[in-house]
Amino acid sequence: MRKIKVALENIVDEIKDFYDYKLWHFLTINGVALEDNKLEVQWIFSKYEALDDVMVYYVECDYKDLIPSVVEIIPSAIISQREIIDMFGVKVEGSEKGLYLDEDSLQAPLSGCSI
Amino acid sequence: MFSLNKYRKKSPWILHYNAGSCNGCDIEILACLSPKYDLERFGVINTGNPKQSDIFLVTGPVTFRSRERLIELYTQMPEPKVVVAVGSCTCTGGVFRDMYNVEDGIDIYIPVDVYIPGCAASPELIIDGVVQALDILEKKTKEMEIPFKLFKEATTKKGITSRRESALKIGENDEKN
Amino acid sequence: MTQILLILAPIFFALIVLGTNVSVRNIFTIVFVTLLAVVSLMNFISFDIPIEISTPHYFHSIFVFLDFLLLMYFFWQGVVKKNSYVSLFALIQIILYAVVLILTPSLMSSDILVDKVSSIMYLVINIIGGIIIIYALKYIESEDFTRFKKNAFIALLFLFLSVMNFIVSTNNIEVFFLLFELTTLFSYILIAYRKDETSLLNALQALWMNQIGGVAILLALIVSITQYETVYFDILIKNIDTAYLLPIVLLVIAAFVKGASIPFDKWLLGAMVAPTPVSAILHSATMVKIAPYLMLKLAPAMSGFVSVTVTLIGTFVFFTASLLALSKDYFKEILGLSTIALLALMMSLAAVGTPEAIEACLVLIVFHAISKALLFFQAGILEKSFHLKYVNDINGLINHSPLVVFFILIGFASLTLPPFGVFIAKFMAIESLSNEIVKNPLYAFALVFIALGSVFLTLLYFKVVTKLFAKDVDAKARHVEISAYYTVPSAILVIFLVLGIYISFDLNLLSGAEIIVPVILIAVVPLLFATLLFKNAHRVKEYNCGEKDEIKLSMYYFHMPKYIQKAIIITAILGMWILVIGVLI
Amino acid sequence: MIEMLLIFLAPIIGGFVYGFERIVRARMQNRQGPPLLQPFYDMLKLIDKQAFIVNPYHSILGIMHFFTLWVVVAFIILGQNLLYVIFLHLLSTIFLILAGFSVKSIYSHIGSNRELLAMIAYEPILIMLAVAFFMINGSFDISAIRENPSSIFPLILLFLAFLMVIPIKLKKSPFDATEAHQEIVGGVEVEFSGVFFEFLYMAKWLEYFFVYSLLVLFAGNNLIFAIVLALFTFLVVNLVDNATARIKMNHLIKIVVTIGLTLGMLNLIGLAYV
Amino acid sequence: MFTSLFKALTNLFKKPQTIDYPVTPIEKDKDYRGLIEYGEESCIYCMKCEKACPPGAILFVKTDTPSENEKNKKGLKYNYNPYLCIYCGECVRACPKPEEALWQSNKKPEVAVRGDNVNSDWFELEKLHKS
Amino acid sequence: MKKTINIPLGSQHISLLEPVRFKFECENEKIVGVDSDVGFVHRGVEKACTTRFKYDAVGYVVARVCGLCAITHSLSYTVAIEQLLDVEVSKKAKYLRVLLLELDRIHSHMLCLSHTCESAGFEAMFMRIMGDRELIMEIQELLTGNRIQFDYISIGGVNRDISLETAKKIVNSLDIVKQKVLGYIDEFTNNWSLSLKFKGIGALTLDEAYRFNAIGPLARASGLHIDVRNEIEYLPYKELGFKMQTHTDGDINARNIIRLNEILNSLEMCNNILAGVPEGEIVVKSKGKPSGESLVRFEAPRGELMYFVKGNATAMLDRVRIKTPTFSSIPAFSHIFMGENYADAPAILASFDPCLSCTAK
Ligand code: SF4
Ligand code: SF4
Ligand code: SF4
Ligand code: SF4
Ligand code: SF4
Ligand code: SF4
Ligand code: SF4
Ligand code: SF4
Repeated sequence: MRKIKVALENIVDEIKDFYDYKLWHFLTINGVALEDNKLEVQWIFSKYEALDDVMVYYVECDYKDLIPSVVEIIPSAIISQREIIDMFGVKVEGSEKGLYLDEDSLQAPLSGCSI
Repeated sequence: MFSLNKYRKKSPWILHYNAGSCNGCDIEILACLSPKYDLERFGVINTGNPKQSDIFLVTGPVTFRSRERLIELYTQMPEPKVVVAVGSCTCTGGVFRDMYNVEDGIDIYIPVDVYIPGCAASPELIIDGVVQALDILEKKTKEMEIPFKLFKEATTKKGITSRRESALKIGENDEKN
Repeated sequence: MTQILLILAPIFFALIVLGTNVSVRNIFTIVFVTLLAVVSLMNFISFDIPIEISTPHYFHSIFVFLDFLLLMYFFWQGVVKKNSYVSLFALIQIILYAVVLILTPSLMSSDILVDKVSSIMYLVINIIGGIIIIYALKYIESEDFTRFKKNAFIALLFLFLSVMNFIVSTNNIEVFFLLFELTTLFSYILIAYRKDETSLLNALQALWMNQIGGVAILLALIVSITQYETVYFDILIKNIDTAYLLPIVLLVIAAFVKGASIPFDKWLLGAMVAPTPVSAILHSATMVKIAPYLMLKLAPAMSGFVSVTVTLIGTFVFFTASLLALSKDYFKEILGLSTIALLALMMSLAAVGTPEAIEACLVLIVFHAISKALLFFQAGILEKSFHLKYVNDINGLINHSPLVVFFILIGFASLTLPPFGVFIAKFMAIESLSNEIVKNPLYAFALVFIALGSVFLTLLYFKVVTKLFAKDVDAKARHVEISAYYTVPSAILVIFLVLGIYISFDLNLLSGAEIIVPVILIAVVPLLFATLLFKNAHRVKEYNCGEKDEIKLSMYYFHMPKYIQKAIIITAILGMWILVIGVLI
Repeated sequence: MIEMLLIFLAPIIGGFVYGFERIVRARMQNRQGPPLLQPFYDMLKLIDKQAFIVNPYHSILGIMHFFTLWVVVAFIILGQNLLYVIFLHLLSTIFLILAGFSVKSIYSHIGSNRELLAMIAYEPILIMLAVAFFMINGSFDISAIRENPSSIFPLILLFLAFLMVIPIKLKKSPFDATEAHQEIVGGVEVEFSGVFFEFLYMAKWLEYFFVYSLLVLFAGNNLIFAIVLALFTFLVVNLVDNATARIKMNHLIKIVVTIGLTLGMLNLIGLAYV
Repeated sequence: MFTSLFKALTNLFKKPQTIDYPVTPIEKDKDYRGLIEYGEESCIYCMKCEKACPPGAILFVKTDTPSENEKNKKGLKYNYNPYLCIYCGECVRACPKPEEALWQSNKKPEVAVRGDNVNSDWFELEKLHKS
Repeated sequence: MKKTINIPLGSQHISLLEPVRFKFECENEKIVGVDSDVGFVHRGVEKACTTRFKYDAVGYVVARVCGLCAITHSLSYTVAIEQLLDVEVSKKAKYLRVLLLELDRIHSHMLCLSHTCESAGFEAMFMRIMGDRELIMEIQELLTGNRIQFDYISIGGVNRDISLETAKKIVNSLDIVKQKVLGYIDEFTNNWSLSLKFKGIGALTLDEAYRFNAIGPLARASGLHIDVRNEIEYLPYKELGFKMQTHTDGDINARNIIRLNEILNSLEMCNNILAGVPEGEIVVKSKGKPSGESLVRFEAPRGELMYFVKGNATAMLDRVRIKTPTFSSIPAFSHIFMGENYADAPAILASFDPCLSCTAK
């Protein structure tokens, strides 16, 4: 697992440069709650037919930051984006919430700050 | 007049609803229909249609989003009907007990007649449960059974009047007549 | 003399109606219509042998004059309205007509000949046509015309009846030609009555298409005079030589034109832009009924090849028109195509020519007229009272007006189901064709066409009917009052339909049980059950997979690719050519 | 008298056929299957159930479907006009279709639509069948057909076409798209419940009676042959049911219309020439 | 298609695969993971099982009538809810005296009906346990 | 004049075992638009794994994310923890893990195939496959004590050993299953009604498979070479005879064939394992508390399953992230429905073998 830290503003460009859809398989977008109300967002890729070659691009950001969308580059990321919106209560460009949670569910269950 | 009650237990048609289970019990229900266990021996037909069903097989601990559907389907089933909770998580919440998006067990919403334990409930247990349900079905009256709890007001608030409520109200009126 | 009365009285009525005010006009019209109905009924009852009436000589001169006038008018209209087809056909007709006048036939007969068929046609024309006129009284009031134009509309309808009465009485093909062109003229005026762009275009289309029929008649006249020395139907048919059927075939083509068979169907569909009573009168009682009438007249002369080919073409059109109708969404258009289909069926039945087939054809003519009038009434009501034109919009009409739904239902049922007349006729059609297959296996095709066509028609009707029941999600039940001028004529037609069931007994086709039992069982028993069972039934909402979102319901539509439509037209034209060339050979 | 009895018992006989068929189907799938009387248990239970209605038209039309079908069967037993019987049967199907359309349920609508389309496919074959019997027996009367000797050989092609109609009418694979439990939850019948569903359920039994009584017409006055024919057909239909998947509506129409109509036409033309 | 036709035909004359359960009972393998059983005498009240159980189907609750076992100093009573248990066997693996104090038998659990108060009784216990 | 109708499929529907809602926008019965809601089964497992359960119990909890590939879930989690704890699992345990994993794949694929047939209206085939599947279920019960929830994997190894005679019994059953599967292959390729229902229906092209990041049998049916068993080294797949199965058509039929071939391949692997189960301990005791991050991928029956675990040296974990196979295929399958006939929708859906249970967690 190779992890590369990127600044939030650059993430789309970085992924655009890196992502070759015939070479890399997009796994998912992952969020990890950090201390001090910070959030780590990871974009995870694996290489086709390579032994354990997983590439993780990640950013550290605040919950109120607008996370840029990669749907232009990776159409199937749309559903992962919706998921992190639901689970962390963040905003992602061009995606709406409501994948899992009802109005009276616990909102943003995985975010560090809600607890 | 001869009693029709005894025929209820010879022709139990089932409706299956998954209220958030892990599929483990669902595939065991499917396995019950398979040649080895063959529930059709008891006259069971999996109708998939609440209006023609007698036994309501529910699996899963009732997630928030399935609460409404659970009650909707329940009220669409004609009396007499029997509710069977299949699997530990359906009876009491099982391993999902206390998770934030589940209610612990379906009997918080609707009256359950038979609880089948097991995770996953094995086909034999499910058959045991269905046989148990048949006896209960025979004894039941045609009195309307009302869900314990309706889903939160939030749906009515938005101008969509909940269908279940209207169904229930009409049912009540009918009883008065 | 009742016949003469039937021809002349409407002209007189028309003149009276022209100058009156609304209430007087309405009363007069109702009285006149009643008179006509009574007279035609008397004529029918007292009828026993064919009546021949000779006409004075000056009569012919008037006709020749009128004819030329009419053709010139057509020509002029073509020039003014810049439609070259119209002028062209008018010109051809003028020339051909001149040729006809130059030729002198030697065998003479009487000009007016009223037989059994004619007296039945009188009934249809005067009673059904009359009811349509009554219906039109109210309808025309809601149009945006001047007083005079409204009255003129009623007057025109009366005139139309007169012409129709005449056309089914005449024995002279020359006179027939004039009257034929006169109906064309009326349809032209009536279709263009709203004077807007599409009306005019469609009227012109109807004009030139119908003139093709005129040309065919004139050609038939020429051939008939040169070959058989006569201009009279009865003589022509009596002397007919099976080897030389050209005049008959030409007349048949004229019938196809009037009957709007594919490929001449465009004009009738175009006629939809006219006020609905026009459609009603064109489709049910008048105009198009000339086609089967003419066929019936020619039936004895048809034989072998012509008979089979005409039957095949007719049944083919029956089948394809029903198929085409399935892909339509405009209520009147659906009715129109089903008219075309049924007319084609009538024509082919007439062409088969066996007594049962002819009987079937007559039953079909009568009951089709009643049912179609009824349905067009409803189309008019939908348009005027509900502002609905498309089948897809009539969702849940039953919540607004059960009466209209009832009428539509009866209308469609009478076109498809036992024990109503049209069903009986179709039944007879199949029976008579089954008898014929043994003589000519090609009738098997005709049979399959009929079988398929009637299934398609049933499908079509019920496709519409189902929409009536389907409740729209957000429809609020609001009842709409419907004028008695609309409902009473409809009700009368329904009564006719019900009375008509007696026909089924009369024909000895089905046993009494077969007619009565289903009616009772289907209508009464379920109602009893329903009232018993509904007491303890609970109402619930529909099953929707446990969800409760709104659902969108709309009908299946059948998409008819362009190439299939083309193929149908080409096949039909080919059929006509085969008919003509086959006869020439 | 015996006819009256038969008319009265027709649904029950159909019920037995249905029950037997359920056992046979289960055995073909290597299962034990329900008891023979299962359809009757179902029926008695349905009477006992609380009845739900969606709207009155819907329920009435369902009941009318049942009664019309019963009348159809009665007329067959009484030996009436075959063509008429076929048209009346069409009427009963139309009631069902209307019932399907009279509710606001999408599955019901799709089911009705499919039922309509299926009608296009099989009605012409039935009509041709009637015509063919007419050509052979000189009458549309079923009693006449039953008095004459077996006509299966001259009508062999139509018999094959009719074999294709049976699965459509009895809702069996591969031609059961009108009911399609897994897609549209039974189609037309989805909104019926309790007693009202029972009418539909019993209509299914009558449908069995209808189909098999048309089938034995092929055997004419030969009773033994009739029984053999019915058993043979029963077996074939069930075997095919257990060896095929449900095909789509458009395939159904294509197959039945092209093959069925061609067979029927060939047979009719053949009859005309012979 | 013809093979399946043939298969259907042969099946028709074969004995069906169906086991006529419940008339003919099905023997459970000795390793079947069924009910958790408890031997009060051998328990040492270490509460490891309670801690290990993922859904919390074992509860030791104070009662007035505790067992005679001298290890039971706090007066606890073992409670087990088969309708909550997921039959994972983790408690048995956690137990220091498996097969004596706690073991997983191959018995099927029983089906309960409404009168058995599967949930409400247990809720009481849970409340007691918390307090 | 084109009017569309909305046809719902779910959340409760006879052809669905799980609640998922599709709303098909159809012209006649041709699908022109799809709207889906997959969140019905959301229970909150991810959060519960970090707040309610200690790290050693989480394995049993995540198994209940999905009943069909429970073993893969518990294994993925366990391997992730083992990486954090630096536990080296014995070879025997690895072999047994693969055995269970492949048995699970076989029964899951059989279930999927039978369900696809059922959705295509072929009840007899459903019964046939379900009947034969019982053989596998019996094996599983024999090995683990439960038919569905195996609870077989423990941190450091497996919970139960396998005896010689069980192994022999299993080999016999597997032989029977193999014969049956060969029979299915014949049926799926030669039955005309199935080919009408399956061939050319619901096709996903190779390029689309790449674009939508398809995984599992879905991707392999389109010719995309992706199989995590080929990309990992924590399990000895290579030496057990794993072969990747691919097809080029991408339609339902291709997916079925892929599944059938995978069953054959899995059967072969199981036989290889049973032929030579190595000697050794089945479980290694672990020490310490997990700390650090690890990311583990496994091939579940439906494709790649990913676990991301972050520990902080206490008994409670910081984060458990489960990326499930069906979740990744959702964009691909909303796309495939476009332009298909509604009558095919249940079969297409079943051929994806979706498991919403894990999708929503
Ligand atoms: S078709 Fe219906 S009855 Fe048959 S197995 Fe499937 S769900 Fe059950
Ligand atoms: S009881 Fe267990 S196996 Fe059954 S659904 Fe619940 S968690 Fe799954
Ligand atoms: S989504 Fe809408 S159309 Fe679909 S089932 Fe739900 S309510 Fe019905
Ligand atoms: S088997 Fe598992 S769930 Fe049951 S009591 Fe033991 S640890 Fe708890
Ligand atoms: S783990 Fe064993 S010994 Fe300890 S309390 Fe539980 S049952 Fe008793
Ligand atoms: S995994 Fe397959 S069988 Fe199970 S619910 Fe999903 S689609 Fe149905
Ligand atoms: S994500 Fe794919 S399937 Fe979904 S709308 Fe976009 S293109 Fe279509
Ligand atoms: S999709 Fe998820 S729940 Fe379904 S089998 Fe795969 S991992 Fe299990």
